[in-house]
Amino acid sequence: MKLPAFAALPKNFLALAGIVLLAIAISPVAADGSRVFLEIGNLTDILRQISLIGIISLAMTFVILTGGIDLSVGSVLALSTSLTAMWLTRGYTHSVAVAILVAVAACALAGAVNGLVIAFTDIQPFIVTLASMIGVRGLAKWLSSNQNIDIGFGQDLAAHFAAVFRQKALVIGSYAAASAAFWTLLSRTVFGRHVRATGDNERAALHAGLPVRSTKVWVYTLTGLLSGFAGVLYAAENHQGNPNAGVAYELDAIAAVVIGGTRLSGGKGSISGTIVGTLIMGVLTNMLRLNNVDSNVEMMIKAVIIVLAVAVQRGKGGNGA
Amino acid sequence: MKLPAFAALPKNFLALAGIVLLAIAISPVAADGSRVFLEIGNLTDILRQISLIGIISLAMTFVILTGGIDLSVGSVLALSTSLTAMWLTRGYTHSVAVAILVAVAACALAGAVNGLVIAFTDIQPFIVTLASMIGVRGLAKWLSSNQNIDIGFGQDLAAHFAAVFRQKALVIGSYAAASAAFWTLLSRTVFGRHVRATGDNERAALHAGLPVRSTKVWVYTLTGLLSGFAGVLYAAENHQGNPNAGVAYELDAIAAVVIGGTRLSGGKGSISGTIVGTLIMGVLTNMLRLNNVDSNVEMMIKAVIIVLAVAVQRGKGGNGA
Amino acid sequence: MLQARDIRKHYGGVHALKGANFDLRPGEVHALVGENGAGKSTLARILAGSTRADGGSILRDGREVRIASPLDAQRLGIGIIYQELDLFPNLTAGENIVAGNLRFREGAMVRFGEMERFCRPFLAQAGLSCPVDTPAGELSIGQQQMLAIARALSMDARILLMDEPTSSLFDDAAERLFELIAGLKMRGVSIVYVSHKMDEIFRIADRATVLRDGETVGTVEIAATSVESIIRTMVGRDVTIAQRAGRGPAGEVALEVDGLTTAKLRGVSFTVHRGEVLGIAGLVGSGRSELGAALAGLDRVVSGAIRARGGFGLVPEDRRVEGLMMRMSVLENGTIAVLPRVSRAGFVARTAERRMLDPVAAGLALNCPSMDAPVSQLSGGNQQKVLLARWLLVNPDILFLDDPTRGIDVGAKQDIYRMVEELARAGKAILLVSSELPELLRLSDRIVVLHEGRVAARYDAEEATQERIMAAATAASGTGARPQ
Amino acid sequence: SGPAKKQFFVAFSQANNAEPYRAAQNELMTQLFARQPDVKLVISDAQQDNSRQVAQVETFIRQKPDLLIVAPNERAALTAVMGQAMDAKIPVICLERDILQPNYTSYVHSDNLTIGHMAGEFIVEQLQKKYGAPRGNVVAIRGLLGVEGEINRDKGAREVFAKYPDIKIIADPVADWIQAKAKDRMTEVLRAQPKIDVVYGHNDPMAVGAYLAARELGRDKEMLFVGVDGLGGEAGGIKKVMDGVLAATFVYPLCVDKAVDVALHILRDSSFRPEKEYRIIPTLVTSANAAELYGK
Ligand SMILES: Nc1ncnc2c1ncn2[C@@H]1O[C@H](COP(=O)(O)OP(=O)(O)OP(=O)(O)O)[C@@H](O)[C@H]1O
Ligand SMILES: Nc1ncnc2c1ncn2[C@@H]1O[C@H](COP(=O)(O)OP(=O)(O)OP(=O)(O)O)[C@@H](O)[C@H]1O
Ligand SMILES: [Mg+2]
Ligand SMILES: [Mg+2]
Repeated sequence: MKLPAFAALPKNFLALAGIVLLAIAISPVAADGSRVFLEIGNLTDILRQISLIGIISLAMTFVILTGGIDLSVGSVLALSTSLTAMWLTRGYTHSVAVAILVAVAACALAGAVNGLVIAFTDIQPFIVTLASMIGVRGLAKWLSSNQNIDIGFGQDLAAHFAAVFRQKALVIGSYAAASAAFWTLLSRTVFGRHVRATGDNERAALHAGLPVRSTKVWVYTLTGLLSGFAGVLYAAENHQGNPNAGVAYELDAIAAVVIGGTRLSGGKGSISGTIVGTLIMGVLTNMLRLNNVDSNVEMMIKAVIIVLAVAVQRGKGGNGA
Repeated sequence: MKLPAFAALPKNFLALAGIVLLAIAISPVAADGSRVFLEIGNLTDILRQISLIGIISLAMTFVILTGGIDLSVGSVLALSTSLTAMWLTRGYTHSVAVAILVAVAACALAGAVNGLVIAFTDIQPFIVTLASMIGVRGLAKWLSSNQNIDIGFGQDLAAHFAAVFRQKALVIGSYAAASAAFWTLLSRTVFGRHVRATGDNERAALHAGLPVRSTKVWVYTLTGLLSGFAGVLYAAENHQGNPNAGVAYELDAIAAVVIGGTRLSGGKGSISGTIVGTLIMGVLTNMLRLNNVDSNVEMMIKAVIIVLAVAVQRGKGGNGA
Repeated sequence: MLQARDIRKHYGGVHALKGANFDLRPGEVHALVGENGAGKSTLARILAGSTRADGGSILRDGREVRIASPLDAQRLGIGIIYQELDLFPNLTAGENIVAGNLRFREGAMVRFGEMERFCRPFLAQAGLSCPVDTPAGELSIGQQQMLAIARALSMDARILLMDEPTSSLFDDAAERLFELIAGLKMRGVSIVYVSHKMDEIFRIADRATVLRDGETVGTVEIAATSVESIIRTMVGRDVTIAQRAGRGPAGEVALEVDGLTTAKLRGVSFTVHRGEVLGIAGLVGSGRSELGAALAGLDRVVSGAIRARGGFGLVPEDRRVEGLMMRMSVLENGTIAVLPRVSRAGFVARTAERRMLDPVAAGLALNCPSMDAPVSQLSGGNQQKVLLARWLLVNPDILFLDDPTRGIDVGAKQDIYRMVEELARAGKAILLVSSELPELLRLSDRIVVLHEGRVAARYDAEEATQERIMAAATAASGTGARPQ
Repeated sequence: SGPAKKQFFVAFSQANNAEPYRAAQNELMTQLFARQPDVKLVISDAQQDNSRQVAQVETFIRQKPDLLIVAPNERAALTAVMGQAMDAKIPVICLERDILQPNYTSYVHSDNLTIGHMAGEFIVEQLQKKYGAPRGNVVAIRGLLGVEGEINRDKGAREVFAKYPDIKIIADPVADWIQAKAKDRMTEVLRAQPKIDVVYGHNDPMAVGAYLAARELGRDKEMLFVGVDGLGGEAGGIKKVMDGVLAATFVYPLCVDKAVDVALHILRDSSFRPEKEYRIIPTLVTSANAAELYGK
């Protein structure tokens, strides 16, 4: 039986494969004659660099499938970095787990508030999450008094936390695990079906008696949760809680989802597509950086390649909404 | 005869009136007992401050009505500021009009490219304009070699330009004129009908033989043009061409449109609503600043008020897409 | 079994229902009839729990029940097939069947095997042969209709509400539906059958309840009444079913199609003359709509030639998807294709616009609260009239009508027939697709039968019969087809 | 003298509060004014947006403060509106960044070009120590292009390196002042460059980001990290020098103590005539003096 999540795969992969081949072709060559792009270290760098946006974009896929959008992910990530670092460095707890739990739970709560407002009022998700993007950023800065909260390199709890959670394997592993979980959730569970049904035809979903509201609350809660978890990784990686972190992450996450073939109008899309979309962006950036392209020219090339990559994976048909 | 553009008016006005009353109520009182908020100077300050986003959001309303979105407006504005300042300060021309024309024309062209790609391919407007948001920013920075191009206060052409175009009356007047023009365009012309029909049901519009493609090309061209014009005003107001200007303006413009009651799914909305949405944001900011609210707390309050303002102007019914 | 008493419902100032009564017996097929906008769909939606009534009561087996949600209805054994087919286009056929289905018990995880086992029999019962994992959006309207039926069957409804289920089915598919209904009846299932097609009602229904302006005006035993009597009750006056008026000789050739081949069509050739109505028959999916799309230039033509003398207009078959801008007003929808005529320098003259639409709307007996109301608030039949008004205003020389009477009441149908005849008399060339053979036979001068994208047969009006057309449409070996 | 207890209202328009340097300015200013019971301070944050800052200054002018302090986001943009404040007879202190016309009562600043020179010379000195001759590979991590601080911190160092042909800037990625971006950009540089001697981050967070990247690849011992800003506190650059993360940083003075000092004089002493310009000299921070500076 053909699974819906696979439907979009081949064309997505085509675009990704094209960019990978280009990256290999124009990769600088190391002293030993090998292509820098293909070095294991470089490839895992790419994976590590896309992991945070990657994790957020998984949940964003669900939100967009329901026909919604979440602009607050960057601010929620910032809240999480600040909370994690505050709990670890200010002696509120002696357990790394507790600190992480507090941060992630607070973020899930922020997501749930988004979800509740969206599910129980008629206000468009764009507005609700725009408001929480502003509000949560304010909260993060207010909690941390506009300061970065540093995690040192000493022997304390915080440093221990950073040492563990900044490990490449752990970061990439988290992304992989979250990908697998969300792929399963979307294509193998009843919840996933409700997500797709809600975005596909909300009225029909209501007529069929599907739990449209609770589905919406859940997808935003999940987005908050994953953004919070991404924030924990950010704090470890950058050795600091930073209330200004994550600016414009929502655009990156949405871009990954949409480049991956998910329609912003909802109902149609896949986790595999989103992963491919995330990879396309990651490889593209890495390719241009490895070749020392001037940062402005890099932006112009990127613009063209994004459009081409999406064009490749589209046949005709469908509407451009 | 009730015009569709007025349909959304009363409830919009309710939200705006509420915020204005609140602003008057909590306004600080000047030494002479008058309320600072109500001073003519302050009221015109608000209008001047919202003019740029206001002008952009007029065209953004059209784009959103067709079911599209334009993320590139901030970058296009930056391109315009840079071009204007370059042409004025580098002796490319001896006419202010020519400099403005070059900048605005280039921006309209950028918009037209967006429109052409959107109209003639199947790629979602979000992706196309995200790409041009990146690409045009790169172009602006590349053209100006990452430098701000300062317009001095001397007696030269550029200074003369700035002196004229930064005048409050001219800026507010431009916004008023553009508002009137776009209101007329939407509610009184054939083109306006086509815009709404395209967003309401694109397939039906095609079946009815409407020029769907050229309509799309035009709305994006208009957005480029108005962003370009806003960029000219920006250059005068800030006495510089600035390739880093306008970051996140797209969010402000879209927020104004959506707070004004236009649906992101297209087909339904009004220019009057957008103007009210812009005013709500402007008055809100002014109110919080006049009362010296801490900038982080300001963000939190703003989030709540945005949601409340939108909630007020909505009854039940409609869907939350 | 199910009783509705004094049901009331209003939308703003519009009273959709103001005292609807209705009484369903076990194992009967109960027709619900009335003009467009009489409130049939509203009553069905209330019984199915998707719309809340303002007042009145509902009794199930004599006990008063509250139907506040679709799930309540499902628990009471009430299933519905909506007029606007509420399916999930991007979900598979199987997912459409099991979503929200209380009969299909599942845990948190999807078990595809079980889903397939569950759905198969119902798909087969409904006569749908597609795989369980076909996305619903890839099915034709007719197939989607059957999918909706399969879905209702799978919920083991004891009461099945069908809102115009045959409005997009061709006769053979309708035939299968009637067999299905007969089978359900045998098993004691009660069926509420909303339809505008009197022949169907007289074939399958036991009783009929007539709604007029939101009120029940009576319930009759079908065996003891006549078509004329029911129609009189519906409309409140006599409706003369005009027979086909004699028509003058056809004029010059208006449209010549030669070997037209597209993704779905294979070498289609025919000519249409001015003043002539060419009927196009065929099964669901035979390519009738594709022909319209190809002629309108909306589909890519692979080979063949289209020679048209004069402008071409297409009234699409699915008014919601391809026809109307649902959020725009009646007026705006009516005039959208002819705005240049009432505008100067790009500015629309609103009074002239209204003056232009008014007579056309009156001619079609368009019934709407106001010209400025969004079309979404109109009943299905009146929406169709708005779409027709648009094309009457365009007034092209060649007009392709794709099932123009779909979901239209008997009275309004007569209006449309009259309109088609007037157009032909005025020298227009008309191509007419219809799912109802009597209608096709009544209106056409000649009939072309399509089968799998090919022309299977051609008939003159005199020689065509329902049996001949059906035979040609179902088997390519055109029985009695006259080679041309 | 006038009424005994006049309350003064001081408005501070900050360009943004997102960078640690700016946050430190705000904090110090809040602290210093808090000690003055007769002064009420209000800070606004323009979030790096010229138009927003102009609007905020306009709103301040409406409130008629006794003194206005502006840390301009950009030179040209704020010039006119600060002129308006002067016209409204509000004393204006321009903090840290220059504007096009002298529309201020007093200008308190340091000098990024000097910092660039000092950084360049420090790096040359270190390379001289390492190789016995001024040669080696330098990576510059750049802030947001086009900004004055970025331009001069870069230019100053390049002017110094220009004198030594064997010192090469082998990569200069742009990280927009942001630590997380610097880490990603440095990772790519490390992949492409086998030999790096010094990393010059145009601010401390970017230098720390580069350090984190190198550390992850086990190459942090191979090179020195030099930053700029030298903020105090746990998260500041001075602590990073003490921790051995940075070889050096340069205190880019907050300028706030001087500004507050001048402000208080203007407010309380009507006969006080401030200088038009106060220039505050940057300080080099190395392991030798870090602990001492950190205590302050
Ligand atoms: N959502 C709605 N908003 C406003 N008015 C509505 C709405 N739905 C139905 N109506 C109105 O209620 C009345 C009854 O509509 P309903 O759809 O029940 O008619 P119907 O008998 O099913 O007609 P048809 O045969 O054309 O399908 C009509 O006047 C219609 O305009
Ligand atoms: N959106 C679609 N995607 C895939 N196949 C389609 C789609 N629309 C129609 N088809 C298929 O194309 C074929 C021709 O469809 P068409 O609509 O032209 O048939 P038709 O004779 O007009 O029948 P109908 O009565 O359903 O309109 C059918 O097999 C149908 O299933
Ligand atoms: Mg109906
Ligand atoms: Mg058809």
